[in-house]
Amino acid sequence: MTTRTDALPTQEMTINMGPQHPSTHGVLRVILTTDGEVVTRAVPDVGYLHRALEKIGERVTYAQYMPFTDRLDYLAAMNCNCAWAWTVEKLAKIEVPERAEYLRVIVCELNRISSHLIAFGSYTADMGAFTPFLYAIREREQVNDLFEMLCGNRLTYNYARVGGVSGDAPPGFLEKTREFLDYFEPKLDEYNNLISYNKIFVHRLANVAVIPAEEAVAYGLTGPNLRGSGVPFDLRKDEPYSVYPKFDFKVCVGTGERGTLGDCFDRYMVRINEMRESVKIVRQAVARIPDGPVRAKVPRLFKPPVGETYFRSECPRGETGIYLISDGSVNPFRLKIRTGSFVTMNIFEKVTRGLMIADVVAVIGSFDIILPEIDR
Amino acid sequence: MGLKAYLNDIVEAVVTTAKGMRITARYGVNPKEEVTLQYPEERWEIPQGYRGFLHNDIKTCTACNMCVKVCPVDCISLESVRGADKKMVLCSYDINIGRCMYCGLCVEVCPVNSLKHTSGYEMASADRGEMILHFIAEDAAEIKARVARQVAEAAAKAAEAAKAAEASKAAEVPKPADLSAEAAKAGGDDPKAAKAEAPKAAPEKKE
Amino acid sequence: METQAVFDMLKGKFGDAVVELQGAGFSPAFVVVAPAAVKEVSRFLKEDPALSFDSLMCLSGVDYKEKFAVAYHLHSLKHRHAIGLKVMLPRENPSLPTVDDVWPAANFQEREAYDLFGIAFEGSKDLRRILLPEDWEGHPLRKDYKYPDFYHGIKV
Amino acid sequence: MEALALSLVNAIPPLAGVPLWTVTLLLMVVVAAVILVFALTFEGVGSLVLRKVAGDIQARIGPNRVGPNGMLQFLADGVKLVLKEDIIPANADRLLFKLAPYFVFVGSFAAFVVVPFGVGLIAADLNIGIYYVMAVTSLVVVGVLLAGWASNNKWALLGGMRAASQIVSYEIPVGMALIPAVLIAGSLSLQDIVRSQGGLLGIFGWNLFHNPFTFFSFFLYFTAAQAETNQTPFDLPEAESELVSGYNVEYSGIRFGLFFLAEFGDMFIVAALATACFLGGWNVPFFNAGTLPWIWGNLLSLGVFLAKAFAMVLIMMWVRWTLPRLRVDQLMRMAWKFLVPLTFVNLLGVSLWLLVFRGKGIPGMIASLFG
Repeated sequence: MTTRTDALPTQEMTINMGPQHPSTHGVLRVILTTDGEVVTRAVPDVGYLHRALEKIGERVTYAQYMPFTDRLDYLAAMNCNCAWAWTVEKLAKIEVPERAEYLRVIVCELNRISSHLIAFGSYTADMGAFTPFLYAIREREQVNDLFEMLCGNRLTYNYARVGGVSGDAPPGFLEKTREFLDYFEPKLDEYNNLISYNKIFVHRLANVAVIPAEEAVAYGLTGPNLRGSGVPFDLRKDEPYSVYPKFDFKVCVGTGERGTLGDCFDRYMVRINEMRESVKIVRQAVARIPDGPVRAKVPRLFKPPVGETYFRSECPRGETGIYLISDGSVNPFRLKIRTGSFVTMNIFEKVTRGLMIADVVAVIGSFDIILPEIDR
Repeated sequence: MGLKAYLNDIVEAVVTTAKGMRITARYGVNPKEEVTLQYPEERWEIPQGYRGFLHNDIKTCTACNMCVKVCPVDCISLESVRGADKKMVLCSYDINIGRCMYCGLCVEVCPVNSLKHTSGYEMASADRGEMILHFIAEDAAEIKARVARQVAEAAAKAAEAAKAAEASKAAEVPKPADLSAEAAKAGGDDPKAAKAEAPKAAPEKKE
Repeated sequence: METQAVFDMLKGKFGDAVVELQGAGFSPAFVVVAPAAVKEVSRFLKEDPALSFDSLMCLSGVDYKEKFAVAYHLHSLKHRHAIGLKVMLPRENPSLPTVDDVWPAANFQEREAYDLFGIAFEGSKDLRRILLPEDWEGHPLRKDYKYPDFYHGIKV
Repeated sequence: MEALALSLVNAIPPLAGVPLWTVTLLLMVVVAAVILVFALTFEGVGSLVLRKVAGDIQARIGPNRVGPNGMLQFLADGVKLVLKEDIIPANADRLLFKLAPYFVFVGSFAAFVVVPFGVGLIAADLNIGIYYVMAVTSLVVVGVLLAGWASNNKWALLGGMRAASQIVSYEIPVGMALIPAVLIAGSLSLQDIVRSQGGLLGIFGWNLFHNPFTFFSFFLYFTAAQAETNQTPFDLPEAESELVSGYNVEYSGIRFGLFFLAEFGDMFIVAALATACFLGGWNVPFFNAGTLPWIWGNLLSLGVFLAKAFAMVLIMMWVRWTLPRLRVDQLMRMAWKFLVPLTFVNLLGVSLWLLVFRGKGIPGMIASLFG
C-alpha cells in the first residue's frame, strides 16, 4: 500500500491509541506503529479492567458467583448469567423446569438483540454516523425496560439461578415482549436503509480486514466473527443446549455480498441478521412457553459432586466457555472463563497489518469486543 | 474501472444517501418520535420488584445473619446479642450502599422478608460515610448494655424463681416441681449468656 | 469419535507419553499427556484426518495444589467432537512447549496462563504478561498466592 | 468604502474638517464590527440550531434548559468557553500554538467581507469576490496545520495533515464548480453574479436552473464545499472516533472557541456562496428589491438572502447527522477521481452551452419562446 522512495526518507511513528480513546470500546490500548496513516503494526494491550473474576470465583459460593457473571459482559449479562447456571447445572446434573429454560432463552435472545444493537450503534458511531447509535440506544432501552420489569435491574440482571431463574415472569411481561418484537422488527429494515447499505459505510467496511474461514477457525474466533467468515457454526444449533432445539431459526453467515467473504461488512451484517433470527426465537418461545415452576430444588448449601466440566454457550460476542473444577466443597476449586472477545483479540495484530488508522477503528468495531470480557 | 461502474458508483452513492436522509428527515420532522425523559421533572414508572436501595425492617428482622453470609461483596454488617427471651437482638445493622451491587441475593434468602429492595435509586453524597445506611439509630454499645442489663435482670429473676422453687421443693409441692426445674435450667443458661455478653459490652461502653 | 477411541489411538501412537484417561466425572474427558510430548500430540490431534481437532476452545492453567496442570479443550468443526487434553506439571518451574504454532488461538490464552499461574510456554512467539502489569509480582491464581499490600506505593 | 465615506462627509457637514482617510478608517472599523457581531451571532445561533437539529433527528430533544426552550444555550456555551482555563501543553510550540486559532478564525471571518447580504449590503464589493473568498479561506489550512504541528500531539499532527491535504485537494473542485456562475455573470464580483440571476424569471432565473450543467455544478459545489469546511461526511481532520478530536485536541478555553466559531463561520460562508452563485442570492423572486426605498429594499433582500443561506446550513446539518465518515484515502479518491473530473466536465459543458446558446439558459429560452 505504501511506496517509499529513498529520496524522501520517512520514519515510522508510534502512537498510543487508548486506553482512553473514543472508539476502543472501553479501555483497550493499542500501540500503533504507523507509516503516515498506514498501520505497520498494532499491538493490543489488554488488562486495564482486570478484576480477577476467576480468583473471586474461588472465594465465593456457586450461587454467590452469579452477580459477578453480570460483570463479565455487561452488555449481555443475561447470557453470562445463564452460561454460569448451565455450567453448574451440567456439573451437578440438575434438572431445570422447562418454563425456566424457556424464560432463559427469551432473556438470552432479548439480551442478544440489545447487545447487537449496541454493537451496531457503536460501530456506526465509530464510522462517523452518530444518529444510528442513538436509534439503537432507544431500542435497547425498551429491552432494558423489559428486563427491569422481569428482574428489577436494567444492566446487571442477576436473573438466572442455579436450577432455574430468580422469579417467574410478572403478568404482562410476555405481552410486552411481543409488543416490543412487533415494534422492533421493522426497525431493522430502517437501519439497513439508513446506514447498512449506505455507499460510504459499505466502502469503509467492505474488503477491510478479511479473515478467511480457515484462519478464523485456527485463531479460535467464535460467534458472529466466525460466522462472518462464512463458517456456519452456532452452538445453539450445533451443540444444542437448553431448549434451543425446539426453535426454528437460521444460522446467519457472512456472504461477502459487498466485498470479500470475511470482511468487516460481513461480520457487521451477521449481527444485523442475527437480531432478526433472535426476534424469531423469542416469538416462538413466547408463544409456546409452558406453565409450571421456574426453579428446581437446590439445597441452600449447594455442594456439587467432585468433577470437571466445560460448558460453552453462544453469547453475543462469541462462545463463552466455562471450565469449572469442583472439589466437592461449596466454592468452586477453579473456574476459567473463556470469552469470545479475549480470544478474538489474538487475531487483531494479524488483521490490522497494513490497514489505515481509520480501519483499525473499523476492525475493533467489527469484532464487537467488550473489555470487561477480555480482562475479566 | 469502466465508465459504467464509475457512473454506477455515483448513482449508488446519491441514492443511498438520499434514502438515509429521508429516514433522518422523517425523525427530524416528527416531534412524536422524541423519547427523552426530562428526568428530574418526569420519571419513569418503577416496576414492581425493582432492585433499588435495600431496606431492612428491623422490627421483623431476626438477626439470622443469612444476608450477611450470602452477600458476595460483604456490604451488610450486623451485630446482635442474645436477649433475655433467648432471641437475638440487633445491635447494629448497616448496609454500605456504595459497595452494594444490588444483586438481590440477600433479599432472596431473608427468611422473614424483612430485608427488601425499595424503589429508591437517587443518592449523592460528598462523603463515603454517608453511603452507609444505619438502620438502627441507637448506639450499638447502648443496646448491648441494655440487653445485658435485661439479661442480668432476667437471670436474677430466674435465680429468684429457682430459689423460690427450691424453697417450694423443700415444701414438697409436687405440681410446680418440673416447672421450677425448667426455670432452674433456664436460669442456669441465662447467666452464662449474660456473662458472655457483659464483658464484651462493657469496654465498648467506656469508649 | 469417542474419547476412549481417541485415547487408544494416541496411546498406540505415542506410547508412554500418553499417561491416562480421565473419564468419570470429567466432561469432556481428558487425555493426560507428558509435558514434553504435548506439541507432537497436539499436532497429531489437529492433523490426523480422523480426528482433525481444528479449534482450541479453551486453554487454562490449573493449580491442583500439589501440581500445576494445563488443560486444553479441543473441538473439531469437521467431525463435531470434543476432547480435553491435560498436561500435569511440577510445582517447581512449570514449563511445557507452546502450541501456538499448532493453533494460533493458543497465544493469548498461554500468555494468560503464564501471567496468572507462572507456567512458562517454551518457544512461544510472544510470552509476556497480558492481564496484569509487566512489573506485577507473583502469579495470582496460584493457590498459595499472597495478596500484596502495596503496588507502587498504592494500597491494594 | 471611500465613496461611502465621501458621501457621508457630504451629508454630514461637521465631518468636512476631518481628513477623509480617518472617516474611511472609522467606517471600516464600524463595518468590520457589524460583520463580526453578525458572524458571532450566527455562529452562536448556528451551534444551537445544530444541536437542536441533531436532537430532532436523533429522536431526542436537544438543549432545553438554558433560557426559554434552551434558546440561550449558546450564550452559556460561549461564557463557558471564555471562562475555561486556557491550557498550553508543556511541550507545545508556544508561539505557533497561540497563533494557530487566529489564522483559522481570521481565514473564516475575512470571507464575510464579500458576502452580498443585500442589494447594497456588502462590506466590500471586490471585483474579484469569488477569488478573494477562495484565497482567504485558504488561510484556514495554515492555521489548522500550525495547530496540528504546534500541539506536539500525534493525533493532532495527523489531524492537521489530513486537514491540509483535504482542504488543498478540495479547493480545486470548489473553484471549478463555482466558475459556471462566473461564466454566466461574466464577472468575479459576487454582487454582479447575484444581479445576473435577477430579472423576471423568478426562481428560474437562478443559475441552478440555468442549464443542466449548472444544476449539477451546484451539487458538486455543495459536496466539495462540505469537504473543504470539514463537515461530516468529510470531517476527517477532527474525526472524533479516529483521531480523538484531530488538530484541536490540545486546545481549550477561548482558543478552542475560536476553532469552533471558525467552523460555523465556514459553514455560513459555504451556504452564502452557494446562495449567491446558484440560488439567486438576495434576489426576491418576481420582484426587484432595488426599486424599493434603500432601507426596505435592503432589509427585504437581506431577509431573502439569510433565509436561503440558513436553509442551506440546515441541509448541511441534515447531511451531517445522516452520513458516516469517509476514510482518508477514499476522501482523496473522491476528490481526484470523482469531483475534479466531474467539475471539469461540467465546466466544459457550461462553457459549450454558453457558446452555443449565446449565454441563454433553458428557462430564458422557454420564456423567449412565449415572448
